[in-house]
Amino acid sequence: MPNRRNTSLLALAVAAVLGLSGPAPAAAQQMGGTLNFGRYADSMLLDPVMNENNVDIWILTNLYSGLLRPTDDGAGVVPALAESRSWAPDHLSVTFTLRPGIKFSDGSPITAGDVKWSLDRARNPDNGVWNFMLGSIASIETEGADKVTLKLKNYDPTLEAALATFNASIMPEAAYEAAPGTTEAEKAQAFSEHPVTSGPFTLASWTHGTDMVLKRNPNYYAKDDKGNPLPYLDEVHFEVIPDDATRILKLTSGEIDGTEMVPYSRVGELKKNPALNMELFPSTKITFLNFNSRPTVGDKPNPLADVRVRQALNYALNKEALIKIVTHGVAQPMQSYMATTTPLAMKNGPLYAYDMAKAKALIKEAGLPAGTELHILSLSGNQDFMQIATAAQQMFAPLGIKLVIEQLDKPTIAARQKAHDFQIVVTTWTNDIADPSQLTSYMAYYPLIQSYRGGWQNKEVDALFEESQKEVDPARRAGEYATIQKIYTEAAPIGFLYESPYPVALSKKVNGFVQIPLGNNIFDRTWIGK
Amino acid sequence: MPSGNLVLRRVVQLVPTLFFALLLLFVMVRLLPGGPATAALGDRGTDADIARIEASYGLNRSIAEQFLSYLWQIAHGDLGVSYSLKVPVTELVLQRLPVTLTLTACGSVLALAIAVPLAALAASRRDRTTDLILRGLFQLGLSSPVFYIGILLLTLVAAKTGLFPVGGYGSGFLDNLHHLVLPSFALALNFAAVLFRNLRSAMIEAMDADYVTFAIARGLSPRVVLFGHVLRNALISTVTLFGLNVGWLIGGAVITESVFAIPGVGRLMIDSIFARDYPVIQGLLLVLVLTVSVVFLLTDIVEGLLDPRLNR
Amino acid sequence: MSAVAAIARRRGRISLPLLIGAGIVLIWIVVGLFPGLFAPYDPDAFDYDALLQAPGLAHPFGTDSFGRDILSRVIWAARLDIQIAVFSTIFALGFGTVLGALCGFYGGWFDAIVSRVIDVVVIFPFLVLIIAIIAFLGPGLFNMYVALAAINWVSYCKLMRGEIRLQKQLDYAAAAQVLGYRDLRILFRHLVPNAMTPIVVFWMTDMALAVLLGSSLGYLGLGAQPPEAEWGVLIADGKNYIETAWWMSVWPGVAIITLGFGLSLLGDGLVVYFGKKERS
Amino acid sequence: MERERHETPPAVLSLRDLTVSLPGGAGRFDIVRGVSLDLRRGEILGLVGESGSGKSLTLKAIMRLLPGAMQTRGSVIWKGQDVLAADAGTLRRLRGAEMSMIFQEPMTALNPVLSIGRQIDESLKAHTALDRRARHRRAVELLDLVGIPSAERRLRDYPFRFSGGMRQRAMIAIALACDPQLVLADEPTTALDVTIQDQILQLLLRLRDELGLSVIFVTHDLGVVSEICDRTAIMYAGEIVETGATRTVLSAPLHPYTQGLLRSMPGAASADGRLNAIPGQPPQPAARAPGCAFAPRCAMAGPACSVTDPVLGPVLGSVRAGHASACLRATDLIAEGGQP
Amino acid sequence: MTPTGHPPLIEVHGLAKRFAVERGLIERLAGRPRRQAAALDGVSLRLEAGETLAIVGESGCGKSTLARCLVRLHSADEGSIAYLGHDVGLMRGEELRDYRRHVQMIFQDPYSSLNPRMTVGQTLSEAIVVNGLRPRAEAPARVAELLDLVNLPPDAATRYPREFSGGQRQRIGIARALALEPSCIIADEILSALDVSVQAQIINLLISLQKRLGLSMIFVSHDLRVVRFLSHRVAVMYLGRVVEEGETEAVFSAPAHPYTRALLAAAPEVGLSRGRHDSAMTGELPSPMNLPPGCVFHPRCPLATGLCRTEVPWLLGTETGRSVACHLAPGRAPR
Repeated sequence: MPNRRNTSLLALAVAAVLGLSGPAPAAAQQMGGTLNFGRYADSMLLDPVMNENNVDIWILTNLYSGLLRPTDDGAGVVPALAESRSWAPDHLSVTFTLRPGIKFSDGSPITAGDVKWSLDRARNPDNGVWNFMLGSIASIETEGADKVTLKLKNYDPTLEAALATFNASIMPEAAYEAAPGTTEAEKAQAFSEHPVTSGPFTLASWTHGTDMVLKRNPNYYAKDDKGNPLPYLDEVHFEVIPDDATRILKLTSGEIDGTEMVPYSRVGELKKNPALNMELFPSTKITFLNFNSRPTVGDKPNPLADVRVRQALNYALNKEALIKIVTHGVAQPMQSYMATTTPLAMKNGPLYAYDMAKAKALIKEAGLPAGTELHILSLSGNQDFMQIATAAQQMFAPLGIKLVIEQLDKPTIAARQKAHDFQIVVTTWTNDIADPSQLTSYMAYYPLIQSYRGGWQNKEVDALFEESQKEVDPARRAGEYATIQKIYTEAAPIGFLYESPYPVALSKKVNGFVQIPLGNNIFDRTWIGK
Repeated sequence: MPSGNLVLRRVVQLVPTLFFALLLLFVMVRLLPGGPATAALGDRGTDADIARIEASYGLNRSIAEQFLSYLWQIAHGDLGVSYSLKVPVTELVLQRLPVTLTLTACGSVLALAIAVPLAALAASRRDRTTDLILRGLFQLGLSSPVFYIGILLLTLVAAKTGLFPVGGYGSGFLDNLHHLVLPSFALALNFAAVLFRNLRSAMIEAMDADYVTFAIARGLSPRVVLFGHVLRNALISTVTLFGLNVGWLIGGAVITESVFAIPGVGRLMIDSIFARDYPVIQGLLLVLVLTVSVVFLLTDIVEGLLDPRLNR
Repeated sequence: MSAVAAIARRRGRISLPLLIGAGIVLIWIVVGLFPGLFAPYDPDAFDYDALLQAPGLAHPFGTDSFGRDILSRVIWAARLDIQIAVFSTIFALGFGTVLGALCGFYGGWFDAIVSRVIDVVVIFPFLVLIIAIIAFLGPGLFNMYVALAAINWVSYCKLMRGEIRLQKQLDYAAAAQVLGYRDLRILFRHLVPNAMTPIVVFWMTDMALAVLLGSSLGYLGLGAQPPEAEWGVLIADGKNYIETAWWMSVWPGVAIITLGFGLSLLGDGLVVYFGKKERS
Repeated sequence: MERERHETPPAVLSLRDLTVSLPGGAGRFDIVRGVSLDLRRGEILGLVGESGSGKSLTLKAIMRLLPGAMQTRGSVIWKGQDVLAADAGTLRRLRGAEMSMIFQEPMTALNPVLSIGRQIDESLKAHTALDRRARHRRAVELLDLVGIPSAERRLRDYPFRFSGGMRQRAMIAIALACDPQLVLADEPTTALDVTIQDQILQLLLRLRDELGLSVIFVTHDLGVVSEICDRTAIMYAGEIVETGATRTVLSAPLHPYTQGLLRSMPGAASADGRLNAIPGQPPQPAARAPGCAFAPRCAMAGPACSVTDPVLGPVLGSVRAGHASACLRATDLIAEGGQP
Repeated sequence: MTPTGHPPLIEVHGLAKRFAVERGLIERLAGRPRRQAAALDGVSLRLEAGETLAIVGESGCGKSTLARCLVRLHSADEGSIAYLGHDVGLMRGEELRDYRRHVQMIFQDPYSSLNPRMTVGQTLSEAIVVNGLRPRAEAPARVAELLDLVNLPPDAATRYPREFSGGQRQRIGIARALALEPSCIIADEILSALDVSVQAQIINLLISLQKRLGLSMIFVSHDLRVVRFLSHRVAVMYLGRVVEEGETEAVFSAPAHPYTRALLAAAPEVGLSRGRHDSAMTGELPSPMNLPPGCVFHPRCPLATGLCRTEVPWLLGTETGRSVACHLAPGRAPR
């Protein structure tokens, strides 16, 4: 059941903040200091609305706050700039009340006007690629300096989750409009180089492709459980080091304090390093083989159009072995097309347990001739993908299938997927929003991008998804999702592989860092000990 | 002194060369599969998003139209704005090019510092043990891939001894140089081997030349004979070789940068190709091509200074 | 072999470097042609029970993250790397020398146009251009050959053009003309064979460079595509394990260096060989 | 005109048994064999031979300019000092300052990338204590001496700017920079046209007279020898086969080889309108048979010639002092009148 | 025209050849005219059948250029070459090949004039077979004949040029020229790289060949002694022009042009020790790009008058059958 009462969120918020802080650390949090963090790639555009990439998103959450924020387990939301919200009885409008006295980093107050302006900008269909997330909003009204009401076209069960994502960040209208530039893109560009922020940090300096320095925002609203102002750190210094080995060398030699995207092959070794904390944060990251289910690819018939072939491939994939080889045992087999950290995901155990006999039988049944060639696209330079492709090649061989690997760069793969010119692509996915809808719209729902460009279509799934998007009753929504997942699993439009954690290696002196399942790096409660 | 004629001719020749290079480049990058929008959005981009972004870059126009407006743009000294990094290409280039040039320069200087004295030593001990050992060692150096040497240096020298930083570029001039020691060495090794081979045979040739016999017959000291005659003349071919290899050297710098995580144009180049960041690819290649041309010109001038025969 | 070598040495033409170089290259060619005879294991066979094993009795060079035998992979990779050495140079060699010969012989507007094209190509940083072309064509060995051919013919063309222009000055070329031979006979029967020495020597060096380049591109993921073992790819595979499993990347590196070493020794030896032959 | 002298001054340079050998297939073989010569002050000695006869090597051996692989034995006494035994420092003092060398091809013997002035200057710097201005003055003086017009300007020029004759003059100027007393000239006019050759020969004669130079002049042209040399030594296969006053040697040769050379010159044609060519080829140094090296080509060779090594020495019955031949049958030649 | 009415074997008339000198870009932009170096300037000559004509002169006088023009290695800019009355400059294809068969050349450098990668036999039989003189099967016999003709052993056919001495290589060059059974041989400085004793052997060979085969010969050389010995007539060249031409003995014993005189005076002679004397000729060759006006020899001529500095002297015949290009030549009235 949706929450129909007008709820004061304040009490909840306090509890949440306490909870978020986790078990109280033995040592007292240390204020100040600089954290040096090695990134695998640099951000491109630090605008919540106009950005297109994770590399932006994961920094943006440290620069801006929204009305709400995701919980550390990525499954729910808690208030951020908003103090309380109340849904109208018809579920077609919701009113937020802002915390009192909150300010942007330049000291100007955060007003309801800023909120309306920010959300209007974020849902403008001409702006960026994320506007659909706020697509259910019909209009926004303000009342006084601290009340904002969102009027909806229809009830949207994902709205609160959407308001906790990066593109619903609250930005200062006046400062933004003062930025130079005539088009939205130019303004966003100019402002993002010298932003005025509402999150824990501001941008102190940024050399594109090299390094970026975030500085503490003294006006950040949040406080820790002892009432100390957050964040603890004075500065976060990001250094861009694309080469995995180099990044790790820099960490072990103490040149940096932490790094993300540690290759799984190094996890075991780093775990043994007494100077380091090798963290594996639960994530929504799933890795799978995206199948093209269309009857033909190019002019040739496509064996993958046959559900039995897709199923056979799934049975032939030895997930345990893959997890051992590729992730060195840190991942777990998929139980749905969603990671188990995604709300409403099925958790009934691994799908398509390795069974070569079954796989062979299905292939025989499908009448696939021995020596059939299938092509798999793998992102060049991605070791994990390459290992998966190589392993798949071995695993499909007993079925008489010759898997040809093509290593391509990202735009080429994307272009070929768009042109439906592929059979199998090694793919990963991470949720941006604490809700199954985004992922489902991409993977299972045909109309958006033909089920991840794979061309698989099931009318029932499409109908169920559309229904779920307006479903007021959480239990019924859960039911709809259960059906979708069941149908999807049986049709096997993908090769189910594994879900894997975010491997982050940190120096032992770094405390309180968390990467939530949506990928956001949370630095506002990070502190440096000793 | 080199005649102004040579310089002028080089510069005039450069214009059509640059034009065709640019045209080739412009068409080529646009024929790459996928565009900047697919590069940015990857497999998650919807058709509408992709079309909207490409239109915002003006990529919905014909290639000819795009090329003309690009030419117009460069004529005004504007290299455009990066699609992916969203900053002016000029700014990027000014930021990255000095890094690559410093690396290339350090590599060259190091290569010369290694190759010249050892080539002199080997040439003077022609076909004796010292010469054979040196030739063997440099032959090995010539056959060692830059990336492999880089990895070995990183893990064996930087990580184990802690004397040098593990990749990156640092801040401040001295820190930069400190960061560049190992990369320069990795880059220099191949080049030093090429220089050594060339210089050794050029010196042997000079040693056998009549003018050196004449110099010895005039009772000049061995030092004057070596530096004033043998090396002086042998270096001309080294300068030529240097000019010819600058393109290679920059290529080596690209790989070195990617191994050592140095934020130079090399890495930017690879990133930009993968991001289909047309303005950056074009701008960078334009600048690199200009750099190579300038080096060609400089080597021509230095050759002219070293060898007056070229200026007749 | 040794008897032939002894005779050849006695004739004073074959130097030690030539012999060693030819020996190394020959060994690699034999290994590359018949990898099955030398490799103890199937190079692609996984062994989940022997992941990342250090060199030992069962696996002299150790195993990789899939439990594959490194020695067998290095041996099978020889086939590919020798193929790279030959295929990435042979087209440039053929096209470049013929074009260079024609340019050097006829000169004129044709030569002028080719020279301008060469100007455009050489002004690009070599590797950057290769990477751009491969990005355009897509990664893979075949495309790498195409990219190398598209650029590398320039070196051969320049070299041949210069050589032919030199040879053309010599009296035997004039003699051939006076004897009433047709242009193509003069060019290909008389001038080209005499201009081939530096070309062949350069070819050896170029093959050594091609192995380096091929492995560099393999390392960057632009060259050979797995599962085909290629030394550069093997090094890239092992890069992440350099501190835990050094054997994964060290052996293929040694292989690259030995083949390159052999080829360039061979090139140097040929200089001496041809040089002596011409002097005597 | 042979120079008249009342008494024979002592030799300034004496070669005794100078032998140059090279390592080869089986041990070493000699390419210059037991050359002994005396050179007096102010004398021009012609050293004549065909290519490969060892004349240039002899010259280089005197100044110790041969590559390390070549071994030199015997002695080269310059003013009482054995050059072959001299240490490096002494050698450097001798070279350039006391003895100097001129090469056949000035284009290759002059460093192409250094100006003429610079090349004179470095010689002066190496051997004199003159300051910059004095060295410059001396350089101008030298170019004047060798007859290069507008010397001041030409000093800055590079060798390629000079014509062949001027280049040869420039090289002579460089060689003479530090007033050497001995000049070793290695075919200095072979590459030149006859009119220019004539100029250079006249220059050498003038310099000899003005500076009192002693010159060893290597050439293959008997005409040139006849023109400028006081004495002549004929070399064949690494040995001196005949030596004596130029006029004597050329008008009454006492060695069949010298005779053959003179006869094979056009202008000495036989009755049938053909030249009297010497048959065959000179021997390869590595494949020398015992006996006289010329025997296989010699019309007069007797059985003894292919067994006994002839020794260079005065010929019994020859009236000319200082005329020596290395022929077993030299006396027979006198009988024939020694006519070429 | 010869008195007999027969066209001469080769007649050269007013031949001129200029080589372009590269202009710098600045010069080109400034629109300065193309600079040229004159190698030949109005050369006229005649060669009768069976005759040896020597072309003599110092380096840079154009004698080699003339030789190369005669076999069409260069094409002349002006003037004509006629072979038995046919204009060689207009010959194409088969006609030109036919001409080359009749007029062959021997080159100066015995080291570079043979293809080092072909055996002597290959070199000779190629010349024979390509020109269709013998079927391929008969070529070896003809090769043996040719080798015998130039006094080389029969086993020479299987060997490479590098295995021969300079003199032997020059014999191979002669054999190659003879392979085409020519009526005329152009010998371009063929002795200058050889030792005196070998020169004599080659000269003897030429003389005997000429006798046996009835060859005509144009003998280009700088060696006055050889020229005097070998040729019937001689043409003396200076800076691209013929300055004197006539019967060899007449020219040598009574040179009419001051340059010829200077040349003869400068040549060293055995047994003619002149001691120190003033050089017969002072100064150096002017640049061919910038020829002096009037008589090209006037800057070096001890006798030059005002006329010589302005007027080009024509090559005019004298009653003794000699042609001289000098205003001061005997029998010419000074204008």
